[in-house]
Parts: sequence; structure tokens; C-alpha cells
Amino acid sequence: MINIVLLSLLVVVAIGIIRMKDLFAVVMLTGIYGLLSASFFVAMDAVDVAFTEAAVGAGISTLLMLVVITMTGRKEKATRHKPFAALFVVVITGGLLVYGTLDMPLFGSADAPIHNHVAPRYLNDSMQEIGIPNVVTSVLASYRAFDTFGEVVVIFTAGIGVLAMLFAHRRREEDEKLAAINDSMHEKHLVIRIVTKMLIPFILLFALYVQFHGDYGPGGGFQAGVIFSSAIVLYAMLFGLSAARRVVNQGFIQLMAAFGVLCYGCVGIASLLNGGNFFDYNVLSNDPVAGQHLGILLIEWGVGVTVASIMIIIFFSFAGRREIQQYVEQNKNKESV
Amino acid sequence: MLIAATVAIFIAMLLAIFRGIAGPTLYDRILAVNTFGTKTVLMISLLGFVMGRPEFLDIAIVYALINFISVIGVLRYSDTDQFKHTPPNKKSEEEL
Amino acid sequence: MELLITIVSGLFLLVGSFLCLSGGVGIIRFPDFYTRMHAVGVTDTLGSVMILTGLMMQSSDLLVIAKLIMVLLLILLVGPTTSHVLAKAAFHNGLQPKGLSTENKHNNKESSSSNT
Amino acid sequence: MLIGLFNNWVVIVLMMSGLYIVIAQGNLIKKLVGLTIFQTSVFIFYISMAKVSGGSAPILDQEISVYSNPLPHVLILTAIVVGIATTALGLSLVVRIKESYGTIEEEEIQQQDNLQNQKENKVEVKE
Repeated sequence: MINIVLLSLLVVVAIGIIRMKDLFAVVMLTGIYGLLSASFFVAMDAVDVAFTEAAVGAGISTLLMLVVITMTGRKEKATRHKPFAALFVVVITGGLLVYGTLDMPLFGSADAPIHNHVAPRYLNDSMQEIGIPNVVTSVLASYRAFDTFGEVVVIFTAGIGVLAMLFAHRRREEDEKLAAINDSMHEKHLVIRIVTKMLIPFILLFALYVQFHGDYGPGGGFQAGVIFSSAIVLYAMLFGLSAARRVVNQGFIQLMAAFGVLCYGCVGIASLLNGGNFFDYNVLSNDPVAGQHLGILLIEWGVGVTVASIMIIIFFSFAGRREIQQYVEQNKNKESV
Repeated sequence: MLIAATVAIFIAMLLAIFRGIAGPTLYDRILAVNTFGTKTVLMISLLGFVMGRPEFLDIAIVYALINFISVIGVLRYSDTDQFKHTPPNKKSEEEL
Repeated sequence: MELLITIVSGLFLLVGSFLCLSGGVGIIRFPDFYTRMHAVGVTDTLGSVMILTGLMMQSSDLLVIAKLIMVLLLILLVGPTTSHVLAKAAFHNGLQPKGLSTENKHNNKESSSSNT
Repeated sequence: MLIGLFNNWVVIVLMMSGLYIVIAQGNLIKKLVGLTIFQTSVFIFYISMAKVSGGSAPILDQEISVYSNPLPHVLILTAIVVGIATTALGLSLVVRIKESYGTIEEEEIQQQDNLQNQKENKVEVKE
């Protein structure tokens, strides 16, 4: 019942997004969309997924889109031609897909094919084999560790891509001028600065809790990384990018991003050297379960470090690009005056 | 009673969505997102109790935090700079 | 005793959901941004306090209560702050409350267009 | 039947909304939002397949016997973070396009490209 209500709300928001021409409103609705889908994931028992979607969909992605909108302009231009062709394609594809769903297993049925292959083994044996109660973490970090390694490498690569696209070397005096602009901008937000100062240590601590409590409850490296980076992002937004760069050095954070992937890969190689398969943690310690614990701890740590660094790098790149654009524009204005 | 509270929160969420879609000003939308976030926090807490496993309240904490961060971010990037600098023909009177 | 707790927590939940609902009606029905923000900002905070307190009474686990208190503190800290900042930002950027004379609005618009 | 397949149909509606935005609307940021909607519909599809009615979240506990399927959760969890990373890459492309073309509307970019091509062709003919 809950899922029907939530899904209907999602459809309403999606239609709203289609009809909006104001990109700012679109981004706001995307934030609502992320929150809604995350509540849907909670209702569907996927607590870990909801955790991630909450931190990513409602937080970081909304912010990134907003930063980009401030750089590229807010209004969407109306398209001149009528979208009949697109509508035709969409309706045909949708009709075919609906026809395809008629053979799908019904929602919630316990004998659907998906529940009959590896899932029972994960649920029944993971407590003996891995020894941690959160099955999602044990599948993520142990049974399918190689898969997760690939995902981490993809995130790393995307971060490098963003850096390659947007990195701009700035001179020191420009940096100071930009910092001056920013400082004057923040004087008026006194209340929010104080509240933020109270909250940031709490957010960082909470990120560490999520990182290390991931074995027993919802959480893990991916979520912790995003939460940790959002604390830094908050700091950068309120106290200026230059101040944030002094806290988290750009070179250091790039090093950490690579270090996380390296840490992950080294666990696999260590298990190879100890005579097991790649990412077979049983051989890491005398006791297989203790080996699993050690392996999962190290891997989650690597994931968390990489994700946090990459998210911070991405935000710094976008915000830095924006500041440079502002600087150039201001100089232009001065010249024209 | 839990179910009643959940339904009430759902209705409040729906109303917030309508305000988010209708606008008309930028700040109305930010307000809609903000209340929607608070409602989501409440709903996650309630859902935990309705489904009988209330130990997943970590998610509600994350929601409250992220909601704060995103609202601050939205204000930071809409308050200053670009949206003020847009020439008046781009910005209708209502949209201010 | 058990019955009493159930009744009291039910009452808290009811009052909380009533407050949330009235805030929701306010956000739809009120005429301009400031009144809407007033409706939502006030009822949201109190409503969440009520609902979370009601939930606290129903749970027996200490950890769950501790987490609920954390959520409660966060909402108490964050809700008023965001309302304050929102109203301030809106006012600074020249959004006029409805009911101020339309001439005033006109002047404001002209001055802003001459600036840019 | 109606309720049993409702989730799938909503997934299709959301997916087609995303597809429609990507095909029909010219603004590049809007297209990226459309991709996000499309992506989220896939997430919803996976997660609703994993649900077992009467089941609970796959975090083992002595008192609970029926759990939802953990495997789709794992796949989607990583997919969400990869999704934001790739979206960020797309957004950085949009920023660069704006810097070199001065617009992020597809049609205007196309026009500028056509003009550029025509110029190049003329130069070649003259030579």
C-alpha cells in the first residue's frame, strides 16, 4: 500500500519535471524526487540503498546541478518543433514494455526466480561464512568484492575525468582576491555559520560511525564517503573555497583518492600471495571468519576514502571553475566601466 | 495511531509537492523542498515503527543532515551572484 | 501503566500529525511566501517534536530512543535555522510581502532594472 | 494482478518520462535530469523485484525468518554512487560546452557547428 502511494507521488513529480521550463525549479523537483525514491527504498526494505540515495540523490547531485545552473543560465528555451516523433517513440516503447511485464512475477511473490538462485545461500550461510549480520555488506565486500572493485575504479575514473575537464590552475593573487570576495559575502550569514560550526564535527563523526558500523546496521564505505564529503562541501559553501582548500589540500585529496583504490586492490593481492583466490579473505588470518572481518574492514575503508575524496574533488572542481568565471566576469565589468 | 500519523504525513508531503511544482517564487520551491525533507525524516521514523524494525533510524539522521546541507547549498547558490545578475528580461516579476 | 503510555503516545502522535497537516494546508492556501513560511516553519518543528516524542514512548530499546533524541535535536537545531535564513535571503533579494502597496513593488522593480 | 504489476508499470512510466526528456527537450542540463530519472526508474525496478511480501530488511536477526533479497540491493547501492560520478562527468562536459559555444541548447550548438562547417568548406573551395 505504501509503495503505491509513494510511486504515484514519484509519477506526479516526474510529470512536473517534464513540464517545467525553469531549470532551477527542475533541480528543486529533482531533490524532491531523490527524497521520494529514497523513502520508497525504505518501504521496500532496502535500507542500505535508501541510505545511499538519501546522501547522493537529495544532497550532492542537487548541489552539483545547482552550481552548474549558476554557470550556464537558468532558463530553458522552448523548442520550436512539436515533439510528436518523440512522443510516438516513447508510447510505442512503453507499450511494448507493458506487454513484456505481463509475464513478470507478481510483486512480492516469494517464489519468483530471483529469489531461488544465489539469494538463499547468502541469507542462510553468510552468518557462518562471513560472520556479520548485514547481508548486504557481506555480499558487497566479500562475495562480490571483485564487482565492487570495478565500481570503485569507475568512480575513480569519473573523478579523474571531471578533474581533466575542469581543472584550472590559478595564481596566488587571484586566489586572495577571490577569497576577499567570498569573505564579504559571508558576513551576513552569522546564524548559519554558528550552526554549521556546531554541526560539522557531528557530521564527520557520524560519517565515521556509518563507516565502521556498516557490518551491523545499514551503512558502509559508499555511504560514509558521501556523508564525509558533504561535511567538507558544507564547509566550502559557507567559508569559501579557499578556506576549504586550506583544510583539505587539493594534492592531498587527489593522493587519497588513488590511495583508496590502491588499498582495495592490495587486499586482493595480499589474499593471492597468501595462497587464496583474488579477494578470498579466508586466508588473511588463521581463522577464516577473522580473515573475512579484516578483509571487509580494509575494503570498506578503501571504498570510503576513495568515494569521499572523489566527491570532494568533483565539488571543488565545479566550484573552482565557477569562481574563476566570476573573477573573469568581474574584471570585464571593471574594464567596461 | 501509527498508521494515522503516516497517512497524515503522506498528505502533508503531497501538499508540499504541489507547492514545489506551483512555485511561483524561487523561495517557495526551496521552502517546499525543506518541508518535504522534514516530512521525509518523520515518515522514515514512522515507517520503521510500522514495519516493526525501528533500529534503522540512522537513515532519518542522515536525512535531517542532508536536508540541512542541501537547503544551505541552494540558498548559497541562489542568494548571491548569478540570479541577481540576470538581466530583468530573463526574470519575470513573479520569479524574483 | 502500559495503557496510559499507549494513550499518551497516541495523543502525541495525533497532535503531531494534526500540526503537520495544518502546516501542509497552510503551505497551499496562504497568499504569499512569508505567510506560507510562517505556517510551515512553526508547525513543522513542533509537529516533529510531538511525533518523535510519541515514538519515543512506544519504543523499549534504549538505542532507538537515543537515536530518536538525536533526530529530535537535529530538527530543533536545523528547522528554525533554515527558516530564518530563507526569510532573510528572500527579504534581502527584494521579495515583497503581499499587501504592501503595488506602487512600492513597482519602484523596487524599476530601481533594480536600472542597476543592472 | 493490477496491484501485483503496478510497480512495473510505474517503472515504465518513469522510464518513458526520462526517455522523453532526453529525446524531445533540447537543454543539455534537462537531458541530464532526464537521464537521472531514467536511472532511478531502473533502481526502483530492481528494488521492487527484491521485495518479498512479509519480509524484512536483510540484516540478520534471531527473531526474523523472512528477508528480502539482498543481491539487488548490493547492485543498486554501487550503481547509485557510480551514477552520481558519471552525472558529474556529464555536467562537467556541459560546463565546457557552455564555455566554448556560449549556449547549452542543442539546436543552437548544431547551428553553430553547421556554420563552422560551411565556412571551412568555402575556404577549401577558394584554395
